[in-house]
Amino acid sequence: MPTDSGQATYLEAVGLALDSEMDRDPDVFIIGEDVGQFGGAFKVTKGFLEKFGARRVVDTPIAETGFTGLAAGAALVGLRPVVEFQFADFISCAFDPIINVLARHHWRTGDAMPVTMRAPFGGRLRAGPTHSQSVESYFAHVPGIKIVMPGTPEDAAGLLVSSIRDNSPTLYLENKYLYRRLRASGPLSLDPIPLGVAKVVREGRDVTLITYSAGVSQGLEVAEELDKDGISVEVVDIRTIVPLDVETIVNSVRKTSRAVVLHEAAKRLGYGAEIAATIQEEAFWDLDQPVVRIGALNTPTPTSPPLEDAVIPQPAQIAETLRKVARA
Amino acid sequence: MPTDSGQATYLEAVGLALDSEMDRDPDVFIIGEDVGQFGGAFKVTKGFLEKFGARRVVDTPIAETGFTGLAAGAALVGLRPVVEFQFADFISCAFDPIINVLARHHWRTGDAMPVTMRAPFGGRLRAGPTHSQSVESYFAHVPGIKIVMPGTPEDAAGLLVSSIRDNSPTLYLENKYLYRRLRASGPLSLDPIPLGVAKVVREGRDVTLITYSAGVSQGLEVAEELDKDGISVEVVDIRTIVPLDVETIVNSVRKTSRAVVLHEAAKRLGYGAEIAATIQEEAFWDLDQPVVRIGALNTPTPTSPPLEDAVIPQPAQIAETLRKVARA
Amino acid sequence: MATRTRRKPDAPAGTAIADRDPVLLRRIHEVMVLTRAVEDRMVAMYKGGDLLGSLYTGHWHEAISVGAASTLRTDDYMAPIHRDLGAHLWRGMEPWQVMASFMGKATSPTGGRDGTLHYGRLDLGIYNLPSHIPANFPVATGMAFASKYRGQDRVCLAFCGDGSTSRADFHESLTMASVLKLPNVFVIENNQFAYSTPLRMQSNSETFAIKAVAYGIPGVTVDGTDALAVHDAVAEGVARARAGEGPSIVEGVTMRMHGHAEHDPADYVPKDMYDEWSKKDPVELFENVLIDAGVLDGDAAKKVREDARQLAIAARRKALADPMPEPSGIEDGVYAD
Amino acid sequence: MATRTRRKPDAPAGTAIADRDPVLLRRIHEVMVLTRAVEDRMVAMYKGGDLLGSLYTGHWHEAISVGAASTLRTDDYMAPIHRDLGAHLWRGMEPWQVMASFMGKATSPTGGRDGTLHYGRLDLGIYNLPSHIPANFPVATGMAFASKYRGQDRVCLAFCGDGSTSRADFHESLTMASVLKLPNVFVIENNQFAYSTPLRMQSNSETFAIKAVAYGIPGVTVDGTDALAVHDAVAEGVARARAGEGPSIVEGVTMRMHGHAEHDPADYVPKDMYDEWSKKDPVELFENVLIDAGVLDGDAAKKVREDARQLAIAARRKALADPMPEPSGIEDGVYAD
Ligand SMILES: Cc1ncc(C[n+]2csc(CCOP(=O)(O)OP(=O)(O)O)c2C)c(N)n1
Ligand SMILES: Cc1ncc(C[n+]2csc(CCOP(=O)(O)OP(=O)(O)O)c2C)c(N)n1
Ligand SMILES: [Mg+2]
Ligand SMILES: [Mg+2]
Repeated sequence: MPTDSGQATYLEAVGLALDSEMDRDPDVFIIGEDVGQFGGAFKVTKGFLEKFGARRVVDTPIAETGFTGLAAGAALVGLRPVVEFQFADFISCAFDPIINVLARHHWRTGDAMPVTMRAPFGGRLRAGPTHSQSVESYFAHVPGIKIVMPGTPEDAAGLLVSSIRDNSPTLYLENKYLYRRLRASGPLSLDPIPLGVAKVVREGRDVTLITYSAGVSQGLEVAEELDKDGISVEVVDIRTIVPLDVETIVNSVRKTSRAVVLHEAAKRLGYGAEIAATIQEEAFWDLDQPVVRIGALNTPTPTSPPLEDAVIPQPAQIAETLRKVARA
Repeated sequence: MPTDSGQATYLEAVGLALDSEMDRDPDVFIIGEDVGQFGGAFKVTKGFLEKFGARRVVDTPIAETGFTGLAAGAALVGLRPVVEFQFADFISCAFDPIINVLARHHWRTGDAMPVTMRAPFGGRLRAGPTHSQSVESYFAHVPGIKIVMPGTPEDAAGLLVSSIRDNSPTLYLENKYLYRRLRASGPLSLDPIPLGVAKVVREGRDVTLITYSAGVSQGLEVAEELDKDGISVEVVDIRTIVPLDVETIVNSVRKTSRAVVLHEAAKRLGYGAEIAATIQEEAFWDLDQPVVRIGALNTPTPTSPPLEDAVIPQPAQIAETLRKVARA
Repeated sequence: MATRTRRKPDAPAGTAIADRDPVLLRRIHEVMVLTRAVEDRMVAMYKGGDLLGSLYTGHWHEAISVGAASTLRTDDYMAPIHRDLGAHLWRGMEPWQVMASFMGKATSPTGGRDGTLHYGRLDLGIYNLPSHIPANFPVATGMAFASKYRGQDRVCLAFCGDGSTSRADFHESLTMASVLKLPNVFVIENNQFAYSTPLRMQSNSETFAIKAVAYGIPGVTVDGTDALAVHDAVAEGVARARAGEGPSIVEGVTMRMHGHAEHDPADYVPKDMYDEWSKKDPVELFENVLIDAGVLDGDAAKKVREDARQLAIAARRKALADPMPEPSGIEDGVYAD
Repeated sequence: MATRTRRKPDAPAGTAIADRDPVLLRRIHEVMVLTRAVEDRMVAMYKGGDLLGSLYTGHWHEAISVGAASTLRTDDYMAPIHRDLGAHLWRGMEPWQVMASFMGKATSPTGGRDGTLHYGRLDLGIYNLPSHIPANFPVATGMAFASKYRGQDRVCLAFCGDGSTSRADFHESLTMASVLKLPNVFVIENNQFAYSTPLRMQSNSETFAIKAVAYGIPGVTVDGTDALAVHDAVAEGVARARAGEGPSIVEGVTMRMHGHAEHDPADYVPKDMYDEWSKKDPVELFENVLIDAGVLDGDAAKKVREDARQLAIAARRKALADPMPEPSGIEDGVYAD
């Protein structure tokens, strides 16, 4: 069981939020592979079995379609399941129930579908093509799923609380590279943070960097660097990619007149495409430069470090792009 | 067995191309639900069982993961499977093998993976949320799959031939609304049409409409209408959405300075997002207006006619948008 | 691992009937008759162009759908599939609502957002399935899970076809339900075909019930044209489930007497199969059993049929008169409040 | 539907051995010993920080992987999973290539694009699987399908773990293979755990072999620490498949003696399970059988072990010295020419 030391890691923030929602609401339960005695592959639910018992901490067979569909049925009759996918990559095995059962059900029928799907995603752990995927684009086109991608421990906590309380299916994507690399700056609040509200995490004048998840800390670091060269970067953390807070993005771009979108997912039809298309639709006359997208190359994520580093966006490339757009 | 009367429908064009490839290459076979004696839900393979026998026209259990994975294995050792999904909606049940086995295998190993996946998709048949899906966005982000979306009987034939001969997995999406509504203008050529090459299907001066599949005939009709008002629309049929022929698109936009993207899929992260983002990246200084996207509303596809018509792009809306962009 | 084959209730029909609740028997008969009447009416409506798309019927499935549904308490859950109009009607779904669904009317359970066979009402404990088969199976395990989670003894009954047993959803939900000992009964409606494909091309197992062995649960095959045989087998499964002993499978063997849907002439079905099976009309068979046992007399049976016919006619009238939905607000309800 | 349990070859070890090809027996022994030596070496490499990520080992799986692979002709196909180093080595995969895979080296079978357990070589008839389990099963049916399509008598052998049997891929591919009568043998490596989860929480069936009933095919359970028992059972399945009689299942019962991967201390495993199973080292057991039967003498056995150790050391040396891949060209090969 995580305890809030005042410096919770991103991983602990997820655990603390889940723990507090399970404390608060007896209808919340966690289900997935090895979430019980083992505490989950990444140990988010360590101690949960002892605290909440096997009724509410449900180890499953390796059956992603089965347990995702089960969650849907349980949610329909009033429970609030939290489904853990061991790696986000395996969510492909539940793609069908997610898009055809969970996502569409409320719109078809009016029945609530309060399922939260948690999945550790992303690269930089040298885990290769089928353990490093960014999965948000598989789902962002599908009507009916909210997609939450926190970039800080604070947001990880508050957004998970909101996801669990939401009556729609939410896909809550945890960047596993951040798990033990980010710490909260102070004691963690477990108050809900509303879904669909972006946050300007750094004010700036010359260019707006729109990003989410690991892009936030990465972007902030690069922004500090560029500051030394007199380039002032505004960083917008969109936090939930669906629904998208277009207003905050557009307001920032109106101010800076330049925009770069950053994510770890492959560029082609990555969520940056939606953001870039929207910005130019909404703020065309304010743009001094085209919106530039930074994403991974359109290849799978390689395992070997020199290859993975060549595929996934690196700070130097981000800095270079921001510099170019700001100065063009 | 379809015969080319000189006026083949879109449906017959698919059948004729498949038939000729099966004639040409004994390694090509068709596999799917009810493709044998029944000739497929839409009758594309009518007569194939009689002609080619059960060895090459393989009826399967209802097992989309199973038969898609089977096709992958058969392709690895040199066969050229053509997989039919009964409705494109059911491809969700094979999402996992498609993205994790078929798409990534060649890049990981160098082994060829010549699987063609055929699937009738799309709306306007009053078939509702789980029989009307546009599925291209589920896959367009994933590296390694070519996505082919013909808008005419001629392209349906030539692009299917190329898809089958391609050594990569191809997702060949047949717009089922067009099946019996479009006819070839003359005898059908069964020569391959290269994948990744867009086509300017109508020259124009004032605005470029970039589209594919059913959007092509729809767009051409609207363009004729607008011509009467003195608005000259250039229509670009991209034909394969992956790989995308950026050059043809950008050249057209450079000429007209205005661009509208049209597809039947929901707008959010529809392929229009990729196209719009790319146009403004590549041709920003040539644009007189923001690129506008037309797609379905971000809801599932309703069944009831007044509802479906409100959700899926209609000619009036397309005309209105083109007019506005052209005249702004 | 009790997997066995049971064709008819062991006791001679007469004796068995006498020991049963005549009200329940007559209600089963009524709903079976109504199911047939509504579907016959809808076939006419399909032919007459009243419906939007195709029509999926459950002729010869009445004994399975009503026989099974009639074992449930009103607070139990149900996850039917496209041949189970009888089960819907048993739970209180209105015939006109079903017609409205096939017509895309505003009064359909989904207000015209979904249509055809995609109706269901959670207020009646009925899950409304998508097209993907059998997506209702995992959902059914979830409803059963919730019952167990809350310490309730509600059961969830799920139906699927023979062909549907090949899919992921079947296997993964049976695995989940058996490992977690969930209160489910899974009814397999073996109607000899999956669309055009005959049984032997869907599954290589001796029966469908025998697949229960793979999950360590009971499986039983019954005559799916015999409402009492189905009722008894499902009742046993429901009792087991309610007692916390876990899930089971009941396979009902019948025939799909129409095409896959009405657009399908089904000329792939050997004619002699129809000839043979036409002798086994479940509605007629059950009516005769009740008449023979004196639970029903000929006149009463006739009245049941006439009432059903009138109800179906009235339902059509209402459904036809009902309005089509308004498109305003179509973007609402993508997310739940 | 022959589903049965067979623990040991019926004949006393001595007799049976005498009737067998000593060259084959010694080769099986050599590859088992080599498998152990390479994995022990890789465990040391993992601890010493030589590897990129975690390490999946197959200790106590040697009898299954080598026993099964040794039934194949060189033109047969194989779709192994993460505990099957022995099967790879049997087919000619080089130990240094496997190490290179766990190190992300340019010389790995994927040139460092994929890594860890994701190695394989189609030139050796070995499918290279993704992480998703058991994605190799449907692929294995495709390889078998191609053999049948071409009128060849090649067989495809596929492996998966106990936990993997719960998944879509298992069920749908077994359904496909049994309906299409494909020349497959499916080996289930029952090692008591799926990651941290014990058997009873993965499956409710009595054995894994008995799941064969759901597909109407033979299934047999053998002692997975007994190389000959595995070999014989798989050989029977291979012969069946080759003769056109369709697929079958062989379950080998063993124990996962390390963590799921080396990062996993596996403290969820009851200590007495390790105590009990440590007495059943498949490599030692098989060596003793061969020595007792006079197929091998003690000195020869020692030499086999020493040769394996040296080979593993040399493999490590080569893999360590091999270059990391160059990123140029990383975008090539997304599509095949
Ligand atoms: C995943 C999926 N694949 C294909 C279909 C198309 N389809 C609808 S019903 C059907 C046949 C179903 O056969 P069976 O399960 O035996 O039920 P029956 O219609 O015979 O009652 C098929 C192939 C579907 N609905 N879902
Ligand atoms: C679809 C999918 N879900 C989850 C995982 C994560 N995972 C990898 S191995 C494993 C356990 C496998 O157990 P089993 O099949 O018994 O094989 P074993 O590792 O015991 O040999 C799990 C859960 C995966 N690889 N694929
Ligand atoms: Mg059927
Ligand atoms: Mg295991």
